[in-house]
Amino acid sequence: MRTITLIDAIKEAYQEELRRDDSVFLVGQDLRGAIFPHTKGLVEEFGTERILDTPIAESGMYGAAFGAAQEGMRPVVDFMFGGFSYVTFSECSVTTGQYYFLHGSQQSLPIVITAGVGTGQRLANDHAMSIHGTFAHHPGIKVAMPSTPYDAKGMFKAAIRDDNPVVIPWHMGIMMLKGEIPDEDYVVPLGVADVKREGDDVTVLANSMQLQHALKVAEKLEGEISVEVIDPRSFVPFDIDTVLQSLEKTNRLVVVDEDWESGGFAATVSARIMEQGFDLLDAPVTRVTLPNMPVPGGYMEEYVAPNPEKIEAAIRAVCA
Amino acid sequence: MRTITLIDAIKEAYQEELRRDDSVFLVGQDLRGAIFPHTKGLVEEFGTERILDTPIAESGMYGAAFGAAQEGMRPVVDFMFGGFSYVTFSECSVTTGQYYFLHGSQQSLPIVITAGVGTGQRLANDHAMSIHGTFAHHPGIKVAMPSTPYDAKGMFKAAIRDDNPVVIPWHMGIMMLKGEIPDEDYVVPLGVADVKREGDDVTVLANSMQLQHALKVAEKLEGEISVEVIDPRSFVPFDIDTVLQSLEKTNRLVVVDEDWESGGFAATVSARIMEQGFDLLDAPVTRVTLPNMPVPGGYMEEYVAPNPEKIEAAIRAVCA
Amino acid sequence: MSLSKEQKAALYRNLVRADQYNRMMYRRMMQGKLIGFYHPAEGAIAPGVAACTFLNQDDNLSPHHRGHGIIHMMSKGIDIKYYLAEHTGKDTGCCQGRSAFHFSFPEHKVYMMSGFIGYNFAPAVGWGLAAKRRGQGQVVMNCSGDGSYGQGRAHEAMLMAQNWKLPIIFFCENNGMSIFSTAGEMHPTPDIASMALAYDMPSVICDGQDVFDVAEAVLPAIERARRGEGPTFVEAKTLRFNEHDIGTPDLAGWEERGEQEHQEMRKREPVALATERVLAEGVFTQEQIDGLNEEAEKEIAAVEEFADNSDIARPPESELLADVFAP
Amino acid sequence: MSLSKEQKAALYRNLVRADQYNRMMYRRMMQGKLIGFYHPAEGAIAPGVAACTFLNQDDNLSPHHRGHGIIHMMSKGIDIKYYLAEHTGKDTGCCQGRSAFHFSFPEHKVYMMSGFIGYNFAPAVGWGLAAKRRGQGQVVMNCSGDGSYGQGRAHEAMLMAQNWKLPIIFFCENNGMSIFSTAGEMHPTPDIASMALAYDMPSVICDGQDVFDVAEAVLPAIERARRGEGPTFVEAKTLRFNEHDIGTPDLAGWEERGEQEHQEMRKREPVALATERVLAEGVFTQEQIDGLNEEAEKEIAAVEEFADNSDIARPPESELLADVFAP
Ligand SMILES: Cc1ncc(C[n+]2csc(CCOP(=O)(O)OP(=O)(O)O)c2C)c(N)n1
Ligand SMILES: Cc1ncc(C[n+]2csc(CCOP(=O)(O)OP(=O)(O)O)c2C)c(N)n1
Ligand SMILES: [Mg+2]
Ligand SMILES: [Mg+2]
Repeated sequence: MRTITLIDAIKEAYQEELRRDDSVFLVGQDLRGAIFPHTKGLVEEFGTERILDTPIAESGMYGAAFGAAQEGMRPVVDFMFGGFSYVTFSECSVTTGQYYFLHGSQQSLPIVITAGVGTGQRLANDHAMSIHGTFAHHPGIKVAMPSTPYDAKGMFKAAIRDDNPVVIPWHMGIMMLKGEIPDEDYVVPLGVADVKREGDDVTVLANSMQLQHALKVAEKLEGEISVEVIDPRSFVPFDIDTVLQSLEKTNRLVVVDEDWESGGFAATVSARIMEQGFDLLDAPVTRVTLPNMPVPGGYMEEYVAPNPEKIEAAIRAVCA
Repeated sequence: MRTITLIDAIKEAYQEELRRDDSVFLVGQDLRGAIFPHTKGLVEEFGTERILDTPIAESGMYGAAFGAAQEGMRPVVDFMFGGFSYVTFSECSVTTGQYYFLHGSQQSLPIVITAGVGTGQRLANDHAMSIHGTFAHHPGIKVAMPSTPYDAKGMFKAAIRDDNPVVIPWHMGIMMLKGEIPDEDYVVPLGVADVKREGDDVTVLANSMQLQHALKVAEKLEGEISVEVIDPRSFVPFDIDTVLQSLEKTNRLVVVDEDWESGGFAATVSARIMEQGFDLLDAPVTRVTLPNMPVPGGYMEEYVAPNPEKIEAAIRAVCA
Repeated sequence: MSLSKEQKAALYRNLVRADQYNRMMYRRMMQGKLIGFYHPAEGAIAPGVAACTFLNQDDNLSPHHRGHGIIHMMSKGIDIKYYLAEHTGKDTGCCQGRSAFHFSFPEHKVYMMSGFIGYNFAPAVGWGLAAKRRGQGQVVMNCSGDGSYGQGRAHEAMLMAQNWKLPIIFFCENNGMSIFSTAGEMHPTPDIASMALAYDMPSVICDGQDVFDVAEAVLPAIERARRGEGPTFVEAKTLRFNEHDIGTPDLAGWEERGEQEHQEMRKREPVALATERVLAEGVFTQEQIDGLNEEAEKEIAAVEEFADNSDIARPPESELLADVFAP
Repeated sequence: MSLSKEQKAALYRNLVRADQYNRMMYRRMMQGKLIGFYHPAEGAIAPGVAACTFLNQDDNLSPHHRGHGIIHMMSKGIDIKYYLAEHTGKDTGCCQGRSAFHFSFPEHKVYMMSGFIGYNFAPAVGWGLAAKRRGQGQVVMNCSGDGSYGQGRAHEAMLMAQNWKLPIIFFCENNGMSIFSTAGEMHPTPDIASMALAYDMPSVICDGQDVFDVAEAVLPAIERARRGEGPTFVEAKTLRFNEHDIGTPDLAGWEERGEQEHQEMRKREPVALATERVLAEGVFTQEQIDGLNEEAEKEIAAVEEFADNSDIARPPESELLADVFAP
């Protein structure tokens, strides 16, 4: 096993899939020069056709991926920051999500959409917002986000091999997080949650940078409250069974989600647990999310966003 | 009291506000000729500057409203069909929602965003999708939708007078619904729910065309199950108190929402009731929503979308 | 460029078919036998015929929404019965009756429809890119109206097409109208083709009422694209004889388009103009023309029969849910 | 058009200030005394100075993100201390320390910033519309880079500006780069101004290293807009001496921009070029120039002091939540 960073794990996924399958290519802005390290040096091996930079024209750029996917290619389109996907949102949400189903489920659309997201850089709303919840609201698109280097490599590979559009952002707050990965080829299937830590008293569902926060809190509370930490990994499809199983044991759930309270993934989980696991609950499902305000930059970001203190408080509240 | 259609009620709101306040204007495509009846003939009274048609260029069109609002005007921007707002989504969601707050809450942005939405025309996803849930996910924007002619006129007036951006779509399925409205000037404040029918056994929260469906079902069940029907009217801000009060009495809640199950407004309501009203519930909150598929057109639309049969089944299930 | 007799014959034959298809759709919409809406193409059928009659099966086509793409698709050799079945909500429809008015014939490289005007521009870039990489001379015929060039997407696609020398024909069917708005009000120059100047892209303007003139403009553009020399902007000036879509009034701005405008327009009816010419040039005799009309009638009767005899698509919700994602 | 001595003096003075402001920002970013990022403007300060020095307070300005708008805003007479306070996360910041790098001076009609390149085009239409309706000769100075013209939004805004004859100056600061990409690769013609041809919009190209040349190009465009004659496209060819933003490597494509390129560029340093000219033309003596530099140093020291002496903005969440909507 080697120890590498999350961003390098994504890069390895790119390299291996680009080598494995000629139809895979990356399209975005300044990928050749590498705004983020995961595309650094790729152009030297794969050339400018497969590491394709476009003008600052997100619709055209996304269109290059969309049309090429219809032509049997397997594009990965990189929006740099997640919020930039909104610049071409009719294409990357509605038109993408409806393409397969509405046109008679005859031709699949293997596009991977990625970008850096999340708080921690103090860059404020348009550079910090999450996108997984918004995409999960639009049917026909798979949505996932990795929390560890191992998952990152395996999930990006799974996404590239998937015949459906997959939105898979990565969180800038953990891009340098290190972890072990095997030397062999592997994928982490989309739609399978992962119990990242076992526990008995309360279940915490958390993803990406917030998963790392949740693990820290679980460790801190060890001996006092036994916390099971589950990483959904995918939001669409969402592996609710793993959560329900955990609730059989813990009967308490905290959902941590770095997205807004209103309309975010955490609300969907809570509503589904209400419907499918009401009798398992000893306390109401509690959410730790972004409050309903544009993500402020500057020094406010760190206490407005979900953080270990807020997660700990929520755990204590549901266990009280 | 006069009896008029919902679409004419919106037109009256436009007329009166255009007369009252010189800074109000409408901008969109083919408003002068009137794709929908609510703008018919307005150009004759108010001229082409205040009933402003643009090229098919939604970003520029929305920009005309956005920039003019910064200049102290009060634009109403009409996207024709709700889905078309996605064509300029970075502007009308992120940039609009963050403008006031992120720039230090110094200058408000009085824009009204409207469009026809909803199922019933068999036009399929891009012409049928709802937008209220998506906008309610993005902070800094008020979101509301009328269910009756009375509410339509009063809420559009309130929206135009509000200093904040307000998204207020109207449902094509009830555009010809008739109802009484008074002759005097009135507004229906945003953020206040309305008990449209009182009942004791179960609360149904429903809006717009689905509110009309819910009322029909409530009537049908009279004598058997006593159904209280609440119209949220606004999604942001959302008047949860009226729902909680109702639950004190009924202890059962069905949320009907013509939006997708995943990430829609119904999920947010369910999650909030979980947190704020858990002890009031005798049964889990149940949702009747669009299933997570692109809205099909053709003959499937009517049984895939929420409808009276599905609402009745949900009511019976929570009361069982 | 001058057209061969065979080329003229093929164009004329498709013009006759296009005209009848459009009339059939109009009639069915009025009869309540179509789902959704229909944007009639009367007066504007020549551009699509000329743009698509000589395409190869493996060329990409994005049909114009006017006439709901039928003119373009039938000219490219696509069997319309599956689209009519779709448009009537039948389970034999090209999208399994789910889409109302969307078309999809991936095996003919007509991939999609979307309700967003200008939707065609972004994917066209990807099709052009794929065609260029393949290097087999495929072209992308990207058809849309004057109004669609208001969209910023048009700029982005033309920019990238010219940067990368993609084999795309930006085929603008300029009927001078978008719904009630006139091109004179919505575009600052007399020709939408002025946009090509921004990119130093070659452009050509032709008479969209004259199917042969359009073909003479479009064929060199196709050849140029096949040779790998990049995109061309082709503008066909055409007319919209009817209202925008059935049910909306026929206005310019907010006033009725007058009787006189209609009379002027109808002097330039594309089938009449072409008939005069094929007779004069001896491409067809009147008898042959009658034969073509009969053939088209039969073809369309069969298409309608197929649609009408198919079952309404009403799959259970669970079946639909299982079809949202590819396996 | 020839500039008066007073005009030249005003331009030169602002050029000196702009240069020092940029150096201050660069230094602070390196010292960790700025939040977020900084896109240094060295080599590219003349266009913003020339575009904004003669604007009226009630003209709209959308500053270019390069130099984070400081050059443009200070030239328009805006006190930069509130922006520096913002950029350091302080509660005296122009956005109450919430925004990291966004600016907002509504009383000077600098409304906003957004992180989306090309964000300026859509609102500029609305500002232009409001100015036109008011009819008081206000203009909109819409500044952005060559790369921003890739966005479809640029097309939509120019189209509508020309349709409606809005008083907008599309001021393109073409430094030949967007992050690592060269304009040569991303735009198909040598000039971004070629886009103006699409709309038959007047355009002018000027030497962005020469503040006087830019002013000579931009002033007639402003006058034209004030007279109600519509938009003009002004392209200033300029240079980016540094990396795109502090921390990213200085690449063209994926290779380092060479020493030679840097040496060539620096021959055209805008302050040096302007100094030569003001001395030669007797606009300023060397002594006066030293005085201007000292003044600027003092101004900037005071700005930094204000920011550094302000408190970090850390309002409680409840206070922030109460501020999301206007009352
Ligand atoms: C994004 C978007 N905006 C507006 C519309 C409404 N709309 C449908 S057709 C049309 C006019 C199209 O004009 P043009 O491209 O010239 O084609 P024509 O109908 O004249 O053939 C408009 C505005 C739409 N479908 N999508
Ligand atoms: C919509 C969007 N896409 C991409 C980016 C990333 N980005 C930030 S600055 C920049 C380059 C801008 O180039 P240009 O407009 O020429 O201005 P310059 O930086 O060269 O002065 C890019 C691509 C962004 N901020 N927004
Ligand atoms: Mg048209
Ligand atoms: Mg640049």
